[in-house]
Parts: sequence; structure tokens; C-alpha cells
Amino acid sequence: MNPVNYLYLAALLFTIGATGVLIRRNAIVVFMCIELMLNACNLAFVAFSRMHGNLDGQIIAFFTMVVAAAEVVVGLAIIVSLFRTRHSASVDDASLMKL
Amino acid sequence: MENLIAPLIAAPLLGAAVLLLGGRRLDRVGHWVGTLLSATSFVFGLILFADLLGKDAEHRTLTQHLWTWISVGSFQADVTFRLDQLSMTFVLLITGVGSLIHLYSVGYMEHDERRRRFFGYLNLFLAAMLLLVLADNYLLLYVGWEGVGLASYLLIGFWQHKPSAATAAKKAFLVNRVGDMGLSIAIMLMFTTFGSFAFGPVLSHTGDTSEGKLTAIGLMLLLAACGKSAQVPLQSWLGDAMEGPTPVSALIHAATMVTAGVYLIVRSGAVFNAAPDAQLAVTVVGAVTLLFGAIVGCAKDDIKKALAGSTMSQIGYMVLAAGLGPIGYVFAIMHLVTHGFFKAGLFLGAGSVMHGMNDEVDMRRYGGLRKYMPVTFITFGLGYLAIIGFPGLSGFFSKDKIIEAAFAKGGTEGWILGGAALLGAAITAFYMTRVMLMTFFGEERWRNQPTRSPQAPSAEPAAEHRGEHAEPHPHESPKVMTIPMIVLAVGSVFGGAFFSIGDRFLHWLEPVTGHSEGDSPLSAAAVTGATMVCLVIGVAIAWAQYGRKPVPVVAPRGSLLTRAARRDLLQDDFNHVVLVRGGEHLTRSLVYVDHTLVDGVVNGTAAGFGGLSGRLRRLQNGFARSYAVSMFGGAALLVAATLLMRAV
Amino acid sequence: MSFPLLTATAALPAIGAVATAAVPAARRSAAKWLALLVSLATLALAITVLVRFDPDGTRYQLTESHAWIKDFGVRYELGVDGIAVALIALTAVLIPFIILAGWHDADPLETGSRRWRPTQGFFALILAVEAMVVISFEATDVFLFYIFFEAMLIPMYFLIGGFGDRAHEHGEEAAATQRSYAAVKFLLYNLVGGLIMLAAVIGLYVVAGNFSLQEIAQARTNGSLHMATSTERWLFLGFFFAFAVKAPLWPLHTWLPNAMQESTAPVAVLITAVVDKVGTFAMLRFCLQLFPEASKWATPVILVLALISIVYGALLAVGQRDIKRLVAYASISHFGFIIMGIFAMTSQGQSGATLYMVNHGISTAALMLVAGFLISRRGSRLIGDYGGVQKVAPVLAGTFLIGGLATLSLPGLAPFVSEFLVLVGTFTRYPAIGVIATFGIVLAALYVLVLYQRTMTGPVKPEVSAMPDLRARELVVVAPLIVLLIFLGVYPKPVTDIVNPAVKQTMSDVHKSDPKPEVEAAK
Amino acid sequence: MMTHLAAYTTSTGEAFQFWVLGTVAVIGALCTVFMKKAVHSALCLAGTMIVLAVFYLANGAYFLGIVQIVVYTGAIMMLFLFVVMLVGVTAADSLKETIKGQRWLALLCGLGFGALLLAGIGNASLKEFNGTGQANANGNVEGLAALIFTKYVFAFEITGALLITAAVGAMVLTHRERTERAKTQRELSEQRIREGAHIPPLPAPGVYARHNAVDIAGLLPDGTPSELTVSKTLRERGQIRDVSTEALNDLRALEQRAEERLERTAIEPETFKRPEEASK
Repeated sequence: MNPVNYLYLAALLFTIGATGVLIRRNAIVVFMCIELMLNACNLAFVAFSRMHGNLDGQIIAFFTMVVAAAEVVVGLAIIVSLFRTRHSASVDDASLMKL
Repeated sequence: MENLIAPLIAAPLLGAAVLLLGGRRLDRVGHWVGTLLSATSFVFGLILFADLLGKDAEHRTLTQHLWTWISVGSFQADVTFRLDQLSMTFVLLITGVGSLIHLYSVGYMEHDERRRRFFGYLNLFLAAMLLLVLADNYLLLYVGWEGVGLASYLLIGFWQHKPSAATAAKKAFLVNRVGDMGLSIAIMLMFTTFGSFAFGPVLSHTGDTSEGKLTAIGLMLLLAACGKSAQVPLQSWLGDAMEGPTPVSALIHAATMVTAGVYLIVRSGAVFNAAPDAQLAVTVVGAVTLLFGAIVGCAKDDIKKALAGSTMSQIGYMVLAAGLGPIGYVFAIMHLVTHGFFKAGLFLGAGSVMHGMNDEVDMRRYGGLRKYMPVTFITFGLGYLAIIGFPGLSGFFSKDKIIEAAFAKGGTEGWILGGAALLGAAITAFYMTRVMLMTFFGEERWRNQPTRSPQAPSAEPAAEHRGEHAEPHPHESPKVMTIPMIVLAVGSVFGGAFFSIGDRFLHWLEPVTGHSEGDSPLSAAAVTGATMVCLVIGVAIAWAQYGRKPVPVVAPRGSLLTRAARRDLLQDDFNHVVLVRGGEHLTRSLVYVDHTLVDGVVNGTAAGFGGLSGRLRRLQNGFARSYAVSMFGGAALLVAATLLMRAV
Repeated sequence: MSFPLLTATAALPAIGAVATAAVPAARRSAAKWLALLVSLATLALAITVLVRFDPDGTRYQLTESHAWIKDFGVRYELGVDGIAVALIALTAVLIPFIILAGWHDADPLETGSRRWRPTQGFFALILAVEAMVVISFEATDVFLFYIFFEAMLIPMYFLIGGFGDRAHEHGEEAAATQRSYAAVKFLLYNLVGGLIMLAAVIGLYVVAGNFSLQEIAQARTNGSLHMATSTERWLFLGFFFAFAVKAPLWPLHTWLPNAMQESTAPVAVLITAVVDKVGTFAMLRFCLQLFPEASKWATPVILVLALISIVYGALLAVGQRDIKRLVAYASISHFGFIIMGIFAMTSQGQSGATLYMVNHGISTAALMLVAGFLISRRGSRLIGDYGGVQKVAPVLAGTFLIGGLATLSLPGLAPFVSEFLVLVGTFTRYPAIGVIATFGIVLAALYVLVLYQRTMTGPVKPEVSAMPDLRARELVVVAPLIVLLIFLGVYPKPVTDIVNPAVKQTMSDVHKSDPKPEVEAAK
Repeated sequence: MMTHLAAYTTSTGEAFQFWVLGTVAVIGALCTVFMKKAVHSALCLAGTMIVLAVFYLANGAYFLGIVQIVVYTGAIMMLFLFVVMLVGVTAADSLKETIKGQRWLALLCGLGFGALLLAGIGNASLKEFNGTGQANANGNVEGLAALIFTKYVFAFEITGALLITAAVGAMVLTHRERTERAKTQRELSEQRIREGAHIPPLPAPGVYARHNAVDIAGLLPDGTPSELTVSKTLRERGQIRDVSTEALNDLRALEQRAEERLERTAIEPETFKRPEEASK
């Protein structure tokens, strides 16, 4: 088989993650979906690095992980404080952008 | 000498300005100022007249150029006055009779607190009329023309607190405006045809253009004349104009306003001579009005309205004569002048009667007044004899000539017109006799009658001051009122004879209007005889009806024609139904259309945008996820775009 | 050109506006006097322009020209021809009267019923409008003109929306809402027009490469700048639409009645007598000069619309119950005459139209200001609420009548001259239209006399029985206007002499000459 | 596609691995999205991540593979679970959509996007495919290290700063500084009295002697359960068991049996329904 399939897989996972973000209301699950998307990207990067035969792709993936970690930390903190205040983790409850 | 023309107009204009701007300070002397200034302009007129008589017939035209009024491209309107025999005649008539009426009004309006303003308006009236007859081009004439309209508006509506008066004034102005429309269109036609609208160029080049154009101009001028001279179909304002004080009626009917139309037609004689169709129209209008006015005059119980009807019919005579062309012009003017005398006399007499009867105008509540106001009776009587054309008096000469001329038109037209004129003479005799009998003869129907009868609501404030509502005490009017009446009576007795002995008037006017003897199928004597017969018949019928048997105080229902005539032959009703009602509906519906349709489209567009933005606003539902969807969709579109770009 | 006279004429009121606005709130009367003085000084400058202008000289005089936005070839170019001079004079003459008439319109009321109305703002806005109007009469650079043509809307918007009649039949709230409705309507209407014009302006730049009226017009006449027929027509329509909204021409007129009805009488005069004139003036200066062929192409339609305006406006005036609305519709009818005169393409028509702009300004001012005095006395705009005023306030009634007679263009008063010139000018080329338009004079008589009869004559109504006659200030406002009406009515030469050469120029721009009479009898 | 990628192929072993684990990964992802409870989603996600780690290794990214397992599956997912516990294990957010048309739009976009992405990769010209052979010649970690500390050193430093910021931010957000001193028992009671809140101790949960679990609401005299008896948290999680009918039903059953024994016919219906349920 040829390694392009990895890219197909990555695309698939990314799409699933994105859809999840759109569908789920529980903030935590939404976050998980975001993680999923990030991982899909990572997979793609790794596959690319294999294609081009250099490690830059892996470096980028590595950075992605770091950033993802940071993002998760902050995001979960936000969720917690949100839950503290309004006793729910639903993203729809925080619909204050309405006119 | 021609420099005297401007002052002739300026004098009454000055009077109007002074009296209207002067304020209360002038209240005590105002009326004398007005009278004096109109008299002044009469004096100027006399001086100029003497001057003209000094010249030989061909050079009796003075012109005075003051300044260029409007000058745009080839459109040149000058303020230039032209004094020739025709305008001279009018000047004397206007200023002379006008001054007498001023004098009369001093007494008549004595008790009116707004007398000063009244005289201001009178002076304005004179000034406008003088401008009308002295103008050297049609546009300047138009100024005087509308000025007369304005003055009549102010005077007819002088007692503005009476809604009827205000309405009558408005009506008069509007109907005149319709006529003015004709005049302005005529001026435009002249400008496009001759490149000018001054008398000289236009009247001397009528030969160079097509008859169609001239007919159009003629008809438009006729329309204008109908408006001012109260000819059918624009006569409806004249009757209502009686809402004004009686001197105003005298002024309008005798000296100034209604004569303007005749002046216009005679002045534009050259145009009409070259346009037979227009002439025919003029004669028809004249004949119809002649009968119309006469019939209306027969049915009115209001003395002023009856006289108004007679004016209509007399002006009809003049228009008829003017329509006959060179054979009639001179006689039209002659009748106009004599009519000026006796009609003014009649109106002043009527005013004097009302003055003595607490402003009662219903002739059915008069009767037997000859004992109580002898002067009025005599002067009125002389005027009466004059108007019915009693042999020897002025009406006899002038009217007779017109009837002759009508026959002289020749052909069936001649017969028809002449017949109409004869019939008119008969009816005139009838209704004037009726007025005479009902007013001065018979038993005294005003005894133990409450005045201010319902169909005569013309409450003149003068009377209100005296506050007499009980039985009237008929009395002769003061000298200041009777003297003018006497003077006019003299004029109406001898005027005609003076003019026609040796055709003085003919020779005087001929250089301007031209004259030609038509070939009459009847001899002058025959016509005169016929006229006499008609006269006798008319008087006889009137005597049979109103002289022998007593006159009922409450008007009998009368025949269909009578009732129609009382309502001005339903012409007002027609106007009311068709024009007034129709107009109201039109405007009301247009207001609706403007609000709903025109404005509705605009507001609709606005509302549409508002609604649209409201819809779009819904998208901003504040749910992060739906924003995310749009982001995601956008991303998808971007991918698609890039792919497409690669594909192509 | 040593001293920039035109700039000064426009700048003075602008500076005055700023100064007036800066007067501290307590010193209200000071602001009034300052505004009045500034307007009078502007009048003096305008008269200097009038004197310095030589009717027989070059077309544009007192010109000033400085580069402004080099990248787009926008220049600060001023210059006046006879028409502009006449209209500048009109503006400068009217503004002092407007200020004087509105002397107390913007006073704060002691009662808390109405919100505090900043007097300074009122007069400052009026001066600002004057400045913009004047400069848009002077501008010979299309872009410059456009800017001020649009900017005018801002002060007008506040004048209409901010200062209404104190009296209103439906109470204060209704008054406020109706005012803001009228103001917004005015603003949107004119903005749409301006937007379309902006597109046309840009299009013109694309085609011509610069904005200078003189250069473009010159290039058009000597053929060095050729436009495709369709392009020219589109550009013409773009410009004309904006001007037709401003003018206003049927069916784009519906903003005017609301605006005039809701604003105070002086502001109403400002709208109809001053601001709207910019529209008709611009038709004459820009539409005809820049797009002669397209103008001729559009003439029939425009004439018909103008005719509709004349009759329609008059008929609606007859049907109105509100004095101010009546005057507004009368103005629409008169604007119909003006536009008809412009597009009749005859020297009589165009001179008449220009004269008409001046005379209509004066006559409407007279009628409307007196009406304003009347309304301020009785506290109602409805005709039905009056009656018999003539008996209690004869001077007021008299001036009102004169204003009305001027509006129905009675001979001897100024409007007659212009109206007749327009009619003749139209008649010589389009007889049918001229004849129909003549009906307008009958209808005019109808609405004016009905108005006068219902308000002034008849038995005295109890509400008006205590009505005082005109006060000194009000007389000072009305009397000069009436004098001016009579003077220009009997001796319009001063104006026509200035206007005629300019009109001759415009006629040559559109390659038209007066039709010759059938018989050369004039000589 | 094999045609122009003939240059490079992989071992059948890797192919087998890809297909098996790829399926697992996709299933995991789908479960992550569609599992009702957050915990399950988390677990599925963990599974997917492990699979991805394996793929990293397979692609010669050994370091990343390990990091993936350690950092993600180890740390981050645990963090997730921790938060889930905090918020409520069984706080099941119903998959019922509240925003109109959101789900369909989401699915549509998802499908469209995926299709486009796949198509994109499909017709991308990925000709040469040289493995990580010589890149990892002297050790994958060394290679990465070399790059990180030379080429990407600035990015690396910045990420460090980012991490610190994140840590601080998390603390700021979550940790609440107690500004005023804690209220004493007395003050609290006084406040309760003042607010007129529920003054006596709350009623205990449990029904009769049979159910005394904390998640069972006590019954009021009319047989309806009382909210007050269960703890607030449980109420918010919706974890209350309603046993109000059970007892009656049992009683009914008992009587029935007794009647059967006494050969009486049952007059009443089989089971007793609460009035409101019956009305439904």
C-alpha cells in the first residue's frame, strides 16, 4: 500500500472531529473533538515528513502537540470556571453574543 | 403732452398706495383723498382729450415709453402707453364715471369703519383699468387685466366677514383667471407668430400669416373677453359679484371691468377682421349672452341681481356689435359709453333705494317709493327709459345702431342675429319695466314687513350700525349721493343724441377702428320701427303683469323657465356639480394616491430593507456552534476554490 | 485675482457658524445677533460679487483655482457665471430674513414639555447651510460641487429633525416622531440621489480624466472629448436623478411635504427657497454643459414629468388641510415650471427659469414666513382652525395675501415675469405642453384663494379673536421681501441683464437657438 | 495512484497494520463524537490517540510516537477525565439538537469538506516518496534535537513562553483567592434566618426502610417525591431515582397474592398508576 493513505486517514479524522465540534454541546466533548482534529493534523505532518524524507514535518507536529497541550490546559480551566458560575458545561448556555 | 399719460395712471395708483399703507391716521380724510385723486386723473384725461381734439384725426395717437420691462432674446416687453381715440374714450368714461362713483361712495360708505381701505381699492381699480386701456402691448394690457381682476376680488369681497361675499370674490377671480388663461395663450401665439405682442407689429401684420393662426388667437382673445365681460359661458361670477357694496357693482358694471372684454375685441379688430370664424364665434357668444342675461334679469327679485342680468345682456349687445367687424366696432363702443352712463345711474339709484330701505334688496318688499325718494325716482326713471331705448334717449341711438348693424351682417346670420337683438330689446323693456314698477309703483309692500328677508342676506354693516330691523322708513339719500345720480341721468339722456347727431362719435373713433356701412336688408327706419314695436310689447306685458295686478310679496313658484332663470338658468348648478364637486373628488383622490401610491412605494422600499435586515439579524443567534458552522462552511468553500483554481 | 472673493463669501458664514456654535449657552441673544451680523456681512460680500461681476465679460469670472487632490485631478476651482451670481445673491438676501424670522424658534421653553433646544446650534446650522449652498453655486469642479451638494444634507437633517413647530395637533410625542420621520426621509431620499450621482461623477472621471467643469465642457464643445452615446446618457441620468430628487421633480417629491410640514417656517423656507435651488441650478450648469446631447435626448420625458409636477402639485395643494403642506405642494408645482423652463431649451425658458428660481425664493419666503407667524400665534397648522383673521390682524392678512398673490404669479409681482417667460419659452417650442402648463395658473389661483378665504375671511373664530397683529420684528422681515417682489415685478432688468449672457452661453452649449417667429414683425 | 508512486512501497505488514488500526481509529473518532456520555467519548478518544501513536512509530517518528502516548494519552486525556469527573461523570447532554437545522448543516459541511479534502489529496501530485531513512540515519531524537535547537530554536523558546503563560492562565482562571474571612457558623445561621431560607435541617432521603440510598427522594404524604431530600449535585446531574410508585405496586402485588390465596377475584387493575401518569 502507499503512505498516501495516511493522509486520507488524517483527512477523515479531521472531518469527523470538525463535525463533532459542530454537533456536540458539551464543552468538554467539543474540546476532545478539537484534540482529535489536531491529532489528525499531526498524523498528516508525520506522513509528510516521511514523504519528503526530512524531519521538519515531525518538528511541526511536535510544536502542535505543545500548543495543543497549552490550549487544553487553558480551555479546561475556562470550562471549569464556567461550570462554577452557571452550573453547566453546555456551550449553548453561553450565548451572550446575541443582539 | 404725452408725458401726461403716466400721471393719469399714477394718480389713482398713488391714492391706492397712500390709503392702503397710510394706516388709521388717514381714516378721517381717506375718502376725500381717494375721490380727489381719481378726479385729478379725470382732469388729466380732459386735458389730453383737448389736446387730441387739437390734432387732426390722423395724428391723434400719443405714445409714452417709460422703460423696458422684460427683455430676453427676441422677447421684448416695454412699459409703453398708447393714447388714441379709443383709449381716450375709455379713459374719460373710466375716470369720469369712476369719480362720480367715488363721490357717491363717500355718502354710501359713511358708516363703514373700513371706508379708507374701500377707497384705496376703488383707486386701485381705476388705476388697473386705466393701465388696461392705455397699454401699448398685450403683455402690459395683461397686467392691467389681472389688476382689474385683483381689484374686483378685493371689492366684491370687501365685507369679508360674510362667507357669501368671500366666496363670491373668489369665484369672480377664478372665473376671470380662466379668461386670463385665454389671454396669455393668445399672447404666446402672437409671440410665436409675429415675434412680438405690441399692438403696432401685431395688428399691422395680420395679413402675413395664416387664417388658422389668427382664428386661434381670436378665439383665445374671445375666451379672455368672456371672462372679464361675463359672457356665456364665463358669466357666472357676475351675479354673485352683487355681494359687494353697491358702488362697486356700479363701477364694475358701468365703467370698468366688464367693458374690458369689449375693449379687447375692438382693439384687436384687425385680428378678427382677418379671421371670420372667430368673428362668428364672437357674434354668437354676444347674441347668446344677450338673451341669457335678459332672461335671467326677468326672473330676479333682487334688484341688484336683476340689474346684473341686464348688464350681462347689454354687454352681450356690445360683444355682438364688436363681432360684426368694422360695421359694429364704433357702435359697440358707443353703446358701451351710453351704457356706462345709464347703468351707473341705475345702480347708484338702486343703491340709494337700498340705502333708504335698510339695505333691503328684494323688490317684492319695495313698492310705491316714488313719493319718498323723488330724486332717486327721477334719475332711475331716466336711466330706465335710456336703457330700454326710449326714443331720444341715449340707449335708443346706440342700441338701435347695433340692431341695424346686426341685420347688416347680411345673410341668414344677419337675420338670426338681428332677430336675437330685437328679441333682446323686447325682453329688456319687459324686465326693466318690471323693476321700475315693482320698486316705485304699486302699493307699499314694505309696510309692517320685517326687513332683512331670507333670500336677501346681504347684511351691510352700515345697516347693522343703525341697527334698524323694524319697518323701514324710506328717505331720500344725502346730496353727496344724489348729485352723481343726477349727473349720470343727464348723461344718459343726452349722451346718445350728442354722439350720433352728425355721427360725431363715428368720426372720432373711425381712424382707430375703421368703419364700413354694411348693406342692410332692412332700411334704418324699418329697424327702428321694429325696435319700437318690441319695446312697446315688452312694456305692455310688464305692465299687464306687475302694473295692473298687485305684486305678491312672496314670489310665486312660477313656470319652469322662471325657476331656471332665478337660478341663472342652472349654469351655477352645472358648475357646482361638474367643476366643484368633480374637482373636490379629483383632489381628494389625488391626495390619497400621493400618500398611498407614490409615497407608499418609497416607504415600501424602506420597509422592505428593514424586514430583510431583520431576517439577516436572525443569523446572529449567539450560539458559538452556529458561528462555527459558518466558519467551517467557509473553510470548505476555500478548499473548493483552491481545488478549482488548480483544476483550471 | 488678488483677493479670493468667492472663497470669502463661502467661508465667512462657515466661520460664523463655528463662532455662533461656540457662544456659551447662557448668552443666547449674543448668538442670535452674531449670526445676524455674519449673514449681513455675507450679504455685503455677495453684493460685492454682484458688482464686480461683468455680465458681458468672460463666462466664468472671479475664478480661483488650486490643486487639491492631485492623484485624482480634483481641484479647488471656483467661478461664477450670471446664473450663479443671481442665486448667490438670492441666498445671501434670504438668510438674514430667515434668521430674523426664526429669532425665537429655538428658544428653550420654560415648561419642561419640550427638550431644551440649543439656540446656538439652530443659527449655526443655518449659517453652515448658507456656506455650503454658496460654495456649491461657486464650484466649477464637479467633485468639489458633489462634496458640498451632499454635505448640505447634514445640517439640514438636524434643522428638520431638531427644531419643529412648538404647536402640534397631536401633542409633543407625535410631533417628535413625525419630525424624525421627516428628517430621515429627507436624508435618505437625497442620499440615494447623491449616491447615484457619485457613481456618475466617478464615471465622468473615468471618461474625461479630470473633474474640471470648464475643461470638460470645452473639450465637449470642440469635440476633443468624445463620449459614446450610451455612456453620455447614463452619466446624464446619474447626475439628473440626484438633481431631480433635490429639485424635487415628480415622482421624487414626497420628501418635501413632510420636511416642510414638520420643520419650522424659516427652515421650510431654507429648504424650498435656498437648498432646493441647488438642484435646479445644477441641472442648468452641469447636466446641460456636460451632456448636451443626452439632455436633448431626455428632454421630452423630463418635460412631461415637469408638466405632471405642475398640475399634480397644484391639485394636491388644493386638497391640503395643512398650511405648510399646501405651500410645499405649491412649491412642487413651481419647481415643475422651473425644470420645464430649463429643458424647453429656449433663451426665454432658461432665463425665465433662472429668474423663477430667484422669484420663487422670495415669494415663498414671504408667504411661508407670514404663515409661520400666523401658526406661531394660533398654535395650529390646520387651515380649518383659522377664520376671520383679516378682521383682527389686517396687516398680517394683507401681507399674507400679497405673498399668496405672488405665489399665484399676479402680474406686477416678480413671479409673473418669470412664469410668463417660462410659459412663452416652452410654448415657442412645444405649444401643447405650454398650453397645458397654463392651466397651472388657474389652479394656483384656486389653492391660494381657498387658503386665504378659509384662514383670513369669514366670521372671526373665537380662538383667533385675541390674535395680535404683526410685530415690529416680523414687519422688518416681511416688508423688504414685499418691496423686492414688487420691484422685480415692474423692473426685472437688473436680474435679466446678468442672467441673459449666461443663458446664451448655455444655449450654445446645447447647440440650440430660439425658434424664429413666423412673421418678422418685431422690427 | 500506485502507478506514479511506484517509486516507493511499504511492507505488507505495515499495510495490514494500517488497515486494521486505521479502522479502529476511525471507529474511535466516531464514538468520540457520538457517545452520549463525556467519559465514554474521552475513552474512545484515548484509544484513537494510541492508534495514532502507533502510526507515528510506523512512519519513523519514534520520538513523537512516544510523546503522543506519554503526553496525550497519559497527561492530557487524564486531565480531560479529571475535569469530566469534576463536572459530573454521568452528566449526559442529550444529543437532541436545540439549534434549528444545526445538525444537518454540520453534517452537510462535514461531508462536503471531507469529500473536498480527499479529492484534494487524491489529485495532488505526490510523486517522489523518499522515506525517513537517511533523515533518521543518526537517530530520530538526535535529528529532531538538532533541528529544534538550531533551525527552530526561536519557535521552541516561544512555545516555552506559551506553556508558562498557559499554566499561569489556568491558575488564574481556576484558583479563586478568598478575599474576605470565612463566615462563622453563627453568621451563617443568622444569615439563613434573615433570608428566611429553609431553617430546620433538610429532610433525609430514602423511603420507608427499604430504600435509604442518597439518590432516592423521600416521598411527601401524597406520594410525590420531594426535591429537598436529595443533594444539590445529584439534582443537577439528574441522578434521582423516583421510587414513589414501587412501594405501592409492591403492596398491590402483596394483596393480590393474598387474594389469590383466598380465591377472590381481583377487582382493581393490575398495577397502580400515579394519577398524573394515568392522565397521560
